[in-house]
Amino acid sequence: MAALKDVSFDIPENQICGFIGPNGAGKTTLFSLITGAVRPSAGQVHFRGKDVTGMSSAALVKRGVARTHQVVRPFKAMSVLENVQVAVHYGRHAVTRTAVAREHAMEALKLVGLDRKANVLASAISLGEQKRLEVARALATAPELLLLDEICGGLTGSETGAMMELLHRIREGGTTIMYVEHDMKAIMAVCDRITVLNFGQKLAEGKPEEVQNDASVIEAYLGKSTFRDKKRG
Amino acid sequence: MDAVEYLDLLLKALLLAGVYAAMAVGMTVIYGVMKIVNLAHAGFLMLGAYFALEMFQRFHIDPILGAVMALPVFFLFGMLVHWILVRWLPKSDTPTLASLLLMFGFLLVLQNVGYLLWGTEDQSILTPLTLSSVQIGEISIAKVKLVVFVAAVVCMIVLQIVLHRSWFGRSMRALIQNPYAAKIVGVDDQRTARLTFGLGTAFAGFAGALLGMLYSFSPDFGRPFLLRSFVIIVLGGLESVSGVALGAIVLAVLETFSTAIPLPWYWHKWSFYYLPPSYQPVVPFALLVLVLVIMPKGLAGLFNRKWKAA
Amino acid sequence: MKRPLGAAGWIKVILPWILLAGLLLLPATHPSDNLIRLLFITAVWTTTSLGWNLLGGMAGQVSFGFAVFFGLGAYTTALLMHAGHSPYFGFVGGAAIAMLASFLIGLPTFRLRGPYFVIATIGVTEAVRVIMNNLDVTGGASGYRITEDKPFSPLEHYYTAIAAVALAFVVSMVIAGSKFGLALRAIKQDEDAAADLGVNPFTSKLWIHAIAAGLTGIAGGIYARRAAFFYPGDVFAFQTGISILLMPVIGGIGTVWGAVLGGVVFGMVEEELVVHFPNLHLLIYGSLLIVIILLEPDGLLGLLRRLFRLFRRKREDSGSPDADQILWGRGGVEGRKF
Amino acid sequence: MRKSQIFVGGHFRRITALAILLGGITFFPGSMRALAADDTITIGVVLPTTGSESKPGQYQKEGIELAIKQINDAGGIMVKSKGKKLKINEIFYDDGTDSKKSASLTERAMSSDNAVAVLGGYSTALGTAESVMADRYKTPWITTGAGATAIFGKGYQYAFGTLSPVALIGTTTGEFLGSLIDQGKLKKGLKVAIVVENTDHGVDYVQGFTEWSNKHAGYFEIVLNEKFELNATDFSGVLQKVKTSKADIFLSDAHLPDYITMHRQYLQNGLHHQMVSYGARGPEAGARQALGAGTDYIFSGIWWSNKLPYPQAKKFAEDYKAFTGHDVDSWYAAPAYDGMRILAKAIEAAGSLDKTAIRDALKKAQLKDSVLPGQVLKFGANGQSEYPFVITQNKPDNKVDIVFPKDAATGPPVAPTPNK
Repeated sequence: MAALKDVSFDIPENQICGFIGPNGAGKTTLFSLITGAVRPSAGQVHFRGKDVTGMSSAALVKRGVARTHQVVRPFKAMSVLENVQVAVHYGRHAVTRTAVAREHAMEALKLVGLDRKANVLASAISLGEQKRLEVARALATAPELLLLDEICGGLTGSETGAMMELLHRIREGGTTIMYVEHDMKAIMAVCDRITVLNFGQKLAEGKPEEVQNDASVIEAYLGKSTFRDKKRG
Repeated sequence: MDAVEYLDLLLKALLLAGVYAAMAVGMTVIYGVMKIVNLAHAGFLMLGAYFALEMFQRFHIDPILGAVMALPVFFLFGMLVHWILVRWLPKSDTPTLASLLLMFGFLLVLQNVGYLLWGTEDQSILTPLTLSSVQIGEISIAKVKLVVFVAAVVCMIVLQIVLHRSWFGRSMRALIQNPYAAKIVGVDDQRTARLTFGLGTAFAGFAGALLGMLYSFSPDFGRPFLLRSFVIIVLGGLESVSGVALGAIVLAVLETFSTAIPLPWYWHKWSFYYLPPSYQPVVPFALLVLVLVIMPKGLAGLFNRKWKAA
Repeated sequence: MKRPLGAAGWIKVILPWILLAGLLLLPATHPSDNLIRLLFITAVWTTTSLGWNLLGGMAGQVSFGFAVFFGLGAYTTALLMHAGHSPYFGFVGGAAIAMLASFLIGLPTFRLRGPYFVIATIGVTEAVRVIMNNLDVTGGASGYRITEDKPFSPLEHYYTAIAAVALAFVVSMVIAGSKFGLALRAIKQDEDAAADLGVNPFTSKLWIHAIAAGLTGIAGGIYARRAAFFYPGDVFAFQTGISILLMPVIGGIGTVWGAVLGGVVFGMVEEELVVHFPNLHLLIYGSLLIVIILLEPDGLLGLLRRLFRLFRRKREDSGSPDADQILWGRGGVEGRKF
Repeated sequence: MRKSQIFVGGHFRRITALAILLGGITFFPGSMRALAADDTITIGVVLPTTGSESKPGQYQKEGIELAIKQINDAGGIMVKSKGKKLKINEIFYDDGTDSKKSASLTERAMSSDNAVAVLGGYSTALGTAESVMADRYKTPWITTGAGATAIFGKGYQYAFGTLSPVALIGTTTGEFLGSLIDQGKLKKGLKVAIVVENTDHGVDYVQGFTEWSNKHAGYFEIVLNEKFELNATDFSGVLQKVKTSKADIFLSDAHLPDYITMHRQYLQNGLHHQMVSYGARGPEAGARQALGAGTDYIFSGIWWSNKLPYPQAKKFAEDYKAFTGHDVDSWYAAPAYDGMRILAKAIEAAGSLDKTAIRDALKKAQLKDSVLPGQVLKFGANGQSEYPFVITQNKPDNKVDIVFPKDAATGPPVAPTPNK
């Protein structure tokens, strides 16, 4: 069974594009296809006019495509600052000097509000902070396109609010965002465009309010989603 | 070489495969349930050989019987090792370096205990049986190889029955196939792990006793067999007992025939070249690296891939 | 970001210099031949320990296969010296060949992860040893002999070995403090996450493998030149490979000082303890390894630090995490967390 | 952290346990070295008494220690420069059959223990590693267990050996088999399969045999010449080749552990040849006990046998039994015994404990009542001694006879060997 079938779309520059769909709709697979973790059996990924299909994630980062993971993966035995520093050193700008890299890393940490935890081990901060660290690391690679995978899962309401605030700021900095989220409210509030996936196929595409009113989406997705959200608590 | 000689070799390879399978199966069950790469396997093999030797020399117990007696003894020993050392390891669904290094440290301890108890000389278990052979036409087969083969195969069959008929076997297989689901339906993973470690050790001791009947041994005896066990379980797909049988046959055949098959060789012109016997020990090691790199999921993985493609 | 160095910080900065000065000046006190020999062999082992630690400690790729590089260093140096070159050129050549071999080994095996990589390296060493045993160019299992016309000078060998240790130490320190070192530590903890930040794990591992192999090759060459006779069953032995691995693991994996400590302890045990108790070293290493895995992942260095802290309870853990990470860092063996 | 918390929780307990371990390993037994008294002669002995060569190493150690005991019981060695007889102080090191340790322990004996000479080096591999140290420290070194010529071909000035060259085993084997052909016991044009260990020992053996065979055309046809790895566990590959080669004679050159393992697999494979030899191995009690009747009729070219008809050889065998409590097993003890004796002679001749003087004396020394074949032990120009080999053959019921050369023979050779 294919996780994704005949999904085709464009991401316009400097927008926040949301992707929604029930569990197993293929959202994470989509990200993995784009960042080279999974090779597509057919089809292509283009970035700024160039074919980047199957390119390794490290190479994509160098071209300006970075992603976060649904399950956070901080380097636990390194400090928060060092976590971000890796990204600055090996990101698009490949900063060599340590002092400069630290400055950039601190900027990224300030942006997500983790600057005060810079010298704490990454294993010692809370899950919410780790989620923010994940975003800060991706951000520190200086991406032109940022892929965010469920960065609000497990966060409290106010944390989610702060995260949405952050996304706006990132976009203002000139970065395009692809955003997968299960939390409907969050995604409706922040996205410029939304694509709905279901069973590996594109169901609808458009502005948030258009999608919200799309009959097929309501029938196929939203009903179930409400049920699922309840179950997840 | 004529047809009879090839037949002779094939027969020898199959007999060898029997003991190879018994040797590797202990490692497979431990890996399957606990995801531990058990380097101490070499130590258990060595202890098994010395166990049979001691039984034979002190109590004049036939080594085959000694090998069977090794099963319960090493079962308890394995559970003890698990209780003292292994259970402190953090649980993991993927093999960890910590577990590998812990078992390696234990191997060093076992080896040193071997040196202290039995010295460093080569020992061998010799009964009238171990030196005689049966002659079938032009083919002669060592009797001991036949006996060892039968013992190994019987034990493998018993293991299969245990795995498929008992609650322990069922919970073991459940843990191998899906640890999460197994725990949810109430499989006691700690207890199963302890029993599994015992079972794996029991088989290592048993196989060690059998190997001790075939080869001479010293406390450093297990290492080449450890690597062969790896080759076999990787070929067999790491977690399946029947895969082990397949892997054992492949390794035994390749090893046995490696020096007997002319290899085409191009140097100005095509010619044939036999691998000198002194290079034969390379075969399992090279195979190990090759198998790991080319088909980490084993032969079964290769077949599955083919089927998927078809 | 400059932080004022505390007393402990100063010790860390000065200690290597004091040690180096002590080692360089030692011959002036007319020590016994045996002490010089002991320090020589300890220095050789410490060089390999530091080398292994780069790959195994910093990048987290545990290899049982460093005997290959040690042996290749030994043989290359010997063959170059036989061809009339200076031994120092031989050491460089040994390093180069070892690095070349590291690429050949790394290209296929670095596709494997964790224990699979470990097992593959075991296979590689065993195979290489058998091949070297049968290779005619190198005299096969009969071994190879280096004949030098100059009279034997223990001090020259001693200083060469000290230089090698210093080189390995400096290389380790530079890498530990560089962005490459940071990337290696990231790879050790999570290869995929590191790749998502732009680090190429495969090439990073290849390069650090090469650097580690080069250092080990130099050590092999220095060892071989002094031993003057060696054979595959000795330099390419599995035992050599595990010795190289045990040193940093016992000393404190992932930390530069741990690797040094491990090398020194190992040298002492091998050369002094084994003389009097020939049949206990495996037991010692084995039990140390078990203790380290189960109780103290940071090895003897971690233990020292613990003892140190026992007397100075008040000291904060993350006073200066950067320096701490590099020098004392909680490396630990992957998978073991407290 | 679940259960293990209980285990690792106690801070103090953990520290204590680790401290004990740390203390244990850093315990530095440097003070354990016995201080040599001024009026003794320090002799270093480096042999493997553990590891795969532990048995021969032990026998050689016993041979040397028997000689030392006899010399000391007689008051010691007369040293002119000191004006009195000095006793020998032996410093023994076990190298564990590890060449790295052989070399470093020899070095240790020469440099920090100040031995005037070092004896030892059993097996070619370990002996070669030690030989390097002799000239480096200008200390006489006598190997009593390494017979490969490669050790002595390097222009070393301080290296000596009491084993006749290994190549001579091959030559003597050729001579012996040739004599059997001449007597009509074996047929001319015998197909010979040679399988040797891949060390200098094996290389020399093959060279010796082929040299004889080339000189005497028509006697042998070498149909197989293969090598195997030292200390192997499995010889099935090489034995398969032997089987395929359809040879009449099976010649091997192996060390003791490999001899036992290989011959056992030889028997298991149901192989049989007209004559079988494992070079310098064959009559060892351990092997005969292990393999029983399977070792009957194996012939071996060895440096010494207790069947030698010399009175001093008989006396040595008796003394050895009284000293160690067991019979002398094969040849190992004799060259070691004589090595120590010739060294004592050289020290006495040198008249001082100066190492170079002892070296010079060793070059000229002759041991006139040697227990070894030929009854006179002396070193050749390259440092290696050369004396004839004896061929022994195992006979049923654990008997051994010297069967060649004729003048030393204690029984007739059995050829071809009966196929049970």
